[in-house]
Amino acid sequence: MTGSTLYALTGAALVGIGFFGLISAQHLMRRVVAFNLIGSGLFVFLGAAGARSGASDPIPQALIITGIVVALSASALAIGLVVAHARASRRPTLPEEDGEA
Amino acid sequence: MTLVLDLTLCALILAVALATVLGGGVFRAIVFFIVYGLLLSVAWVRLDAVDVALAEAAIGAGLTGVLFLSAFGKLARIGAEAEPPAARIRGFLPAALACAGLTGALAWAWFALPVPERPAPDLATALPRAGVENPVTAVLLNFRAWDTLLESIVLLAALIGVWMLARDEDWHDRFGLPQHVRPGGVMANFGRLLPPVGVLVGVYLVYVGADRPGGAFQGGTVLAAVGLVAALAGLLRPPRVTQIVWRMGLVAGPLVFLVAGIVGAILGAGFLTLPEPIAGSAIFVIEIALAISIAVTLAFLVIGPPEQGHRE
Amino acid sequence: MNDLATYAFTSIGLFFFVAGSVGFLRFPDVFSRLHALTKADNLGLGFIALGIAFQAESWRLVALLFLIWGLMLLAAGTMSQLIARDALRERDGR
Amino acid sequence: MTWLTCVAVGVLASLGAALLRVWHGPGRADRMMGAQLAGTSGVAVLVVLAPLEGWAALDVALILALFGALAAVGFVKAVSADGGGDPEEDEDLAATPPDNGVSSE
Repeated sequence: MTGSTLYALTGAALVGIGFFGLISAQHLMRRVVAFNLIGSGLFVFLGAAGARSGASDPIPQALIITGIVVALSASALAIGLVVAHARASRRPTLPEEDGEA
Repeated sequence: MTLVLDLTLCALILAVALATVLGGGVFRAIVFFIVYGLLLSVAWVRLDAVDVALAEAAIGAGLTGVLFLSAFGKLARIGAEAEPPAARIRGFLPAALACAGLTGALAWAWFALPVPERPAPDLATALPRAGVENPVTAVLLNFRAWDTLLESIVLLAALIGVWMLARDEDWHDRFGLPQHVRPGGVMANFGRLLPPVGVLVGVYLVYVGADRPGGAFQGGTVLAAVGLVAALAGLLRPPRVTQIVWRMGLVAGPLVFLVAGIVGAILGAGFLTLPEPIAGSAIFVIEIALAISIAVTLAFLVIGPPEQGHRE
Repeated sequence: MNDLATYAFTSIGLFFFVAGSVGFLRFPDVFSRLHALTKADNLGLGFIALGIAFQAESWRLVALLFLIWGLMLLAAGTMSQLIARDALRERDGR
Repeated sequence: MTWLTCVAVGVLASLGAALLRVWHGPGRADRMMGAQLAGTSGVAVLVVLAPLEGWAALDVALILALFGALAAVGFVKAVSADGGGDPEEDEDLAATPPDNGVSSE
């Protein structure tokens, strides 16, 4: 099953890329996007594990579907907080990073 | 040849993800993330997970784009959309190495862990008793009903969290920013043409969920996105927090789910276990209520808290 | 015979997709790039849908294929109008 | 049919090349068009793969096509002056002012 291995490695790489984005981004919107990349990378990894033995397994699929919807709702809450924070402080970054240059 | 296809798709997904993270500018990251969601729904079809692909398509193509872009617009209007001048963090290399290590650990886990027997033998024997043909729906609404019930409550919690960000003076207003379009213009006509087809597709997905790919989650997200189109095009004015009908829509899914669970307990099958004779019809009822709740909750989440009177 | 039609129409469709991408990359301004994107790509999608329709097992699938194409045309038309007006506004500094 | 897989690879490759425009921009409209192109290409790939993957892939393509313009609508709304406008309104000076929904109901 080279196909599912390929997708699993892609998922693993997506988690790494997303994690890097989470660390390196300062703008909070970009952090939310990077966080979503981590989540979907894990979904791809899990989905590839479900497809590993040929027949697709419904249990990971069911978990991923609920996961996708929860990820969207978490992003909506996070974005709401980012906008509220930016309106209050006029800055899209966290306070402790304002001094860094 | 299919391997070439998978390689191309995976390379494209990784390139788009890298562009999302490395490219400068918030807007570029958002657009690449939208592209990423579209590609991912193709990948789910390749992974033989059409149910997931349906949910990812409705969310990736419809809801996330509007969510991120409208937030970008709000940030731009207060001048907070630009990135701080310190584009690169100190310690770029350690961060990159740590993330490569994370990827390596996941890859190692993939090769090191034993390949389990799939689909699990327990599932194969239980499926005929589930009351539905689609195994994903059977897992979601019957075998792992606990997860799904709690998940629908998590959605409500997130929505309440978003509502708490509303200012007191906006609380009785309609959700989101005031929407207005040119009457008879392109956007208004798009908003009139799309909803009939969209509602049909959403209801169809909920209806066929028992036997074919589809179900409450996929249909609910499609209906939420259709509602969003209607609201953005000015066809439908968003409701208010205080309207009781919409609040009932929000809790209908979890409530019906709970009632079905208690009925299962009374009939002796155990809490949240659907007895075999009524499983099929119970799942159908739960699915309709859950689709309504998911559609209303996701649409409200994306359109945001009431801020009709908000002026920057 | 059906396979032959599929080969022919999907090739034409692929040609238009490649042409659309080249135009999108090479054309000098937003408005001409919009041309390449909406016209060439949606023509390409139409030919691909036509080619695949020869493989369909039922008329339901053929109808579905053309519903997909029709929706994509509606989307492209709406998108190009809105984006073009927005780009115009941005250019004029309004 | 191997040919259909080749067409899918071709469409994906042409999408990959076109994404260079999303990277370079320069304008926001250019980037947004790239997202639209990705939508059209995604639909095309799913349509091409449908005979190989089982026709359920068409349902996914249908949803992508249904919301093909939603991101663009969200974009022009978001960058309008008050976040809820329509780029066409500017040409129509007689357009009614935004209704805040305070008076009715």
